Amino acid sequence: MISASSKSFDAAPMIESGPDDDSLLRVSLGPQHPSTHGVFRMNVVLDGETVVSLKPVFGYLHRNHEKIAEGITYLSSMPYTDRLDYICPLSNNWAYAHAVEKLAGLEVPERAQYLRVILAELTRLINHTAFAGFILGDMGAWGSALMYAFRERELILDLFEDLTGARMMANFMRFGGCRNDLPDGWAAQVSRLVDDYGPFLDEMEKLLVGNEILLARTQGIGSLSKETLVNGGISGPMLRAAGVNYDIRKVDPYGIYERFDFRIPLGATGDCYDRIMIRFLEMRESLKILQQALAQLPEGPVIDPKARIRNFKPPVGESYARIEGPKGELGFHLISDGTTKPYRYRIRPPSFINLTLIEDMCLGLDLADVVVILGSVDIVLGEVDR
Amino acid sequence: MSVDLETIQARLLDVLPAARITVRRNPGPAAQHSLLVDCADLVDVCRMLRDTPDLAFDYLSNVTGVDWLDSSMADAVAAPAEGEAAAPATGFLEVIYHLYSTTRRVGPLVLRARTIDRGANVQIPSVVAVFRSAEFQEREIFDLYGVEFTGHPDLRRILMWDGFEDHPMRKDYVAPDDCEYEPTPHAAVLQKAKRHYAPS
Amino acid sequence: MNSSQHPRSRGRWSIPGLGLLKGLAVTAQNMLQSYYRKDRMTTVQYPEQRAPISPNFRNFPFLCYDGSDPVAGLRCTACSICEKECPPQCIYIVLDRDRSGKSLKRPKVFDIDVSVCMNCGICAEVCPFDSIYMDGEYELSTDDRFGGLLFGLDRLSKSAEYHATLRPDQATEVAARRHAEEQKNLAVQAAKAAKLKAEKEKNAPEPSTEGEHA
Amino acid sequence: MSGFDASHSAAVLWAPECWPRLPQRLVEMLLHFCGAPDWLVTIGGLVAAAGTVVGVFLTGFALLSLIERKTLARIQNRIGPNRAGWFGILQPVADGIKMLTKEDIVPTKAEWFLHLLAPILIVVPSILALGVLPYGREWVPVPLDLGLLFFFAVGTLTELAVFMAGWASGSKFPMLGAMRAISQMVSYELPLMLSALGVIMVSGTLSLPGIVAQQSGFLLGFIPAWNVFTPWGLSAGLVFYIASIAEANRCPFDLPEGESEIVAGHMTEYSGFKYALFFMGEYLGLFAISGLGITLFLGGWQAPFPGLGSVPSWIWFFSKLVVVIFSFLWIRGTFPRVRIDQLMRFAWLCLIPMALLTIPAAGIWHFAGGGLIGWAVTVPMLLVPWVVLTIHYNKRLAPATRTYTFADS
Repeated sequence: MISASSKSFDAAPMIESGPDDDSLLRVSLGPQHPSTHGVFRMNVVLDGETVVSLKPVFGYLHRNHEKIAEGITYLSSMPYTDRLDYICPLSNNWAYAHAVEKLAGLEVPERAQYLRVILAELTRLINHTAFAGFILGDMGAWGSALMYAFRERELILDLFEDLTGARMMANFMRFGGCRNDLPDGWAAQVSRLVDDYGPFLDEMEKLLVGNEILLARTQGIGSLSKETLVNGGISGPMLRAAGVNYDIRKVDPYGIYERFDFRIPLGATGDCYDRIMIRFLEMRESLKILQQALAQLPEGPVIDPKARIRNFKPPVGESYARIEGPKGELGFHLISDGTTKPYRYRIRPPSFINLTLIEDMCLGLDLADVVVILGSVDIVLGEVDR
Repeated sequence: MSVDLETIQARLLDVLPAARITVRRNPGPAAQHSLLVDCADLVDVCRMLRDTPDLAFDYLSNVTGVDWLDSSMADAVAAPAEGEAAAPATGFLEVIYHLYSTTRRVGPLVLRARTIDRGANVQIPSVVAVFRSAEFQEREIFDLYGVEFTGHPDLRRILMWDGFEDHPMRKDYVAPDDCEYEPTPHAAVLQKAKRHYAPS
Repeated sequence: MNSSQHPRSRGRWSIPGLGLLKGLAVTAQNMLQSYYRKDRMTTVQYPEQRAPISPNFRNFPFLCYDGSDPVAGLRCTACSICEKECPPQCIYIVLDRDRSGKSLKRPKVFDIDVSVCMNCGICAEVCPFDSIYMDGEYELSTDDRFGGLLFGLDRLSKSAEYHATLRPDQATEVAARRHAEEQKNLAVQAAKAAKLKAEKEKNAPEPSTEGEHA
Repeated sequence: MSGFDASHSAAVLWAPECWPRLPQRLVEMLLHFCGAPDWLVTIGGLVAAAGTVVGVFLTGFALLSLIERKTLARIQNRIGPNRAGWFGILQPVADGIKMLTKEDIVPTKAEWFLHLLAPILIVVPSILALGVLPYGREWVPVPLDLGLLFFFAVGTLTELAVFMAGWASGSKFPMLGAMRAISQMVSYELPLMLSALGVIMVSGTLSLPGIVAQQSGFLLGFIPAWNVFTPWGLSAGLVFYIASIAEANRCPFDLPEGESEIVAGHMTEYSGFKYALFFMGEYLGLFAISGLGITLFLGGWQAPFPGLGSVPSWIWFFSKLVVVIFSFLWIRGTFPRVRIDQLMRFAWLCLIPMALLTIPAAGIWHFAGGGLIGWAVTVPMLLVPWVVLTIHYNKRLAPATRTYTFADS
């Protein structure tokens, strides 16, 4: 395998077509391709079926969310964050609310903090469950794992609908808390779901983890050195699968994560198999956090009564805040000029930056591996292209 | 965990005595102060920050581009120390880097680099050779703001299409008016489109 | 950092094909259970069956009016706060004025382009007059892409009773609050009127314009 | 088979056993009474017999396309098609109408003639192969003496058609699919044929009805004397089963189609009814290869239990067919796809050696006359290589137990 560290950055700019040789086959994988997770495209140069060069092409879903956000109020950007990584809207909500709270120096009441943790961990469950289904689909399993994943995901989405009013486009977190309080019996429903989720994970692991075809397809595929991954800005489960102990919930605790007892699973090789396993293990830790948070959920207001909804103007300044999103480090960089609209609104999208090393991971492997590696990176195009 | 900027500034100046590095204060409650680094020293500073064992800022998390049409606002957000010269009034583009250390678990260390103006002199050296994670982010800033990163291995448009002319995130960008007919209640878009297609 | 072997990782000498057989067992189990276990078949057969709508469910906004007259009872005062806060800018309001140009505190035009609306509910949240709420109706498909998706006042105005069927708790709370405010306003008005009367006996008391959009 | 046998009594003709041959008999009778010459009667009867097979399996194709969707849906906890007609029974009709009314697209860079020929060529060999299978005691549409040879000879045409489709499309993904198809099908044809050799040796005939007849009777009075219940037969049957999945391009060996990787492989540039023909070819091929497997290893139309002689034999054949095809669907609903190099390695390092080993094992079994000696020699002879391969594959697949650490901070 060609390792990333050997790649020279001093080389002449690579043009899109890659190596020039008539014996090579140039294939455009996407934007209309079953396994690009949306409208993503990779210009792949193949020697037989071996990848010689791979250039990702972005922007098919680009809507310049950052520019839109500069023209509307702070609160109005909140629903747009739902549509970044539409698999896990509530994490995005939290990241944005976190950044604005840092910018304006707002406090979040206790109950809202717990609520945020519960929602973020449920979102992590959704994302990792769906991930397991998607990657199996990428490997050609005819959607069984995906349907099981979606079956359980739907239960969580139903809970989201009861709480926030929408399955996916939650728009729930507010600067200084959350929008509304829990409906009756919601917490009990969540704890029932948490109890049922363990058996479901057992079932999924039985279906996937020991499967010889899956082992053969994922082990030893797409691993890079720890140093390369850190240097490439990779974050989230992908980084931890390689054994780098870097989880923002522990490293740079936000919310009330310090209060919970949970562990960070770490892999050793960082190949696609480890990436799948790390996500399974992370879901079990999320269940632990959920159990603790539900047991400790205090009474009280869910939003800081002093927080302004209308005419919200943070003081002049800037803030960069990040959370451990299900896909990796999700950061928001906001610059305020003291008006109701942000001067600069920048998202640090984990999916986008995790793709930085996609070529390094795929070089020398088969076309079929490219699809698996792309699946293991776990991208959502809403976030990649913004 | 926050970082002590004065110490880092001193450490950097020890090794790179010629470098121009100043501390900028963030007036907001976030209090994320930053180091303004001269373009000429940016790559050396980054390499120093990454390779010095007791600094070990090995993780470049985020690269933000900002368009400061009004320089006074830039100074308000990142306030210079007393006696320091104010930013040139012509406006400029700025690139902000957020660095973390995965081993020491500190951060963010905020670096700022500024272009001379918003017109022809928009070059900033690329840090891709030090931090690979800047590769796509710098391309994005080149695409949306028009900052030219010298030494970037593959500086192409990334989000907009290749034939696109302008830089849409700039504050003085004027959106094209040849959009499709969409009757929003505001009718602003409609009127624009009508104006565009009107026989003149 | 404590090291632990994941209990489900594969041993060196397990039988190859065992993982495949386990997978087959899982799918067979799911297939059989799909015939008798409700929680396995989560699909709702839509036109015949409908999933229950939660009170928090939101689709497109509607405007609430009191009483039976959708024009006179409309709570909206055309303050345009929702128009400003609307993220995709899909609300369009024109204030109704009388001949002299004085505000009538009601909208002449209130359009929502639901083809643009993203169902976020921010308009309902920021409304200080309890006027705009999110509807639960979701079967809105139309073959008119432009006109059929532009909701005007006639289509948006819905009664407070409708709101009460949609979200009983919220509606009761709002009604109680509005009633209290009205009482308070009446009291204030009465006090003011009394004060005016007492202070300026000679002037005829003018009808107050402070009265809220009742 | 030659001419009309007037001595056939009406009772035999109307027996359930003979129902599938009714069309043939009726046409023969009709032609005979109309005074047609004998050769015309024969040809007419054969056409009717072929028509019966085509009719049965085209209906089977329509049903299977529905049953496959229904079964996969149930495996995935869905309901499956249930809108077109009761229980979705009209879904194949709806699909057919849709396919027929779709635009037929031929890419500008395609070789239009080969592009047209490929989907036809993929259906024809499957139908030809279906013609020689014995479906019942009385129902062998074309009883060839070299039926097995004919089956394999005709079966290789499918490869040609797949490659033709891929190459003639003049596009990249189909080309990749065609290359995959050639390497895969050539590799898997070998174990397929080699595993059938043992059966030929033991039965001493290439005639498919003969092979079925050889498997008649019951061991110890209740175990059917099918080839699969012998050590060499089990081994060969397994190899045959795996190879037939690959030959039929079914999951987990559906690499030429490789939906998630190369879009639809050789079918990428097809639309409308040509596209539907590929599916028809796939399903008919599935019927043919499963039918052959049943004939070779599962006793063909033989009843599985003693004392069921009154049930028409073709019912047993089709019951077995349903079971085998369900197993294909089940596998499709469970497994991910293998990679091309793994596929090739599996064929050359596992299936072909095992298929070769079954040949001497079948010989020993034949000359030992079954019995204890046969078991004593052939079981270790086949088991040891299976175990060795097991260990080999285990090393490849699980180089070391994965250990995951947990960080507390």
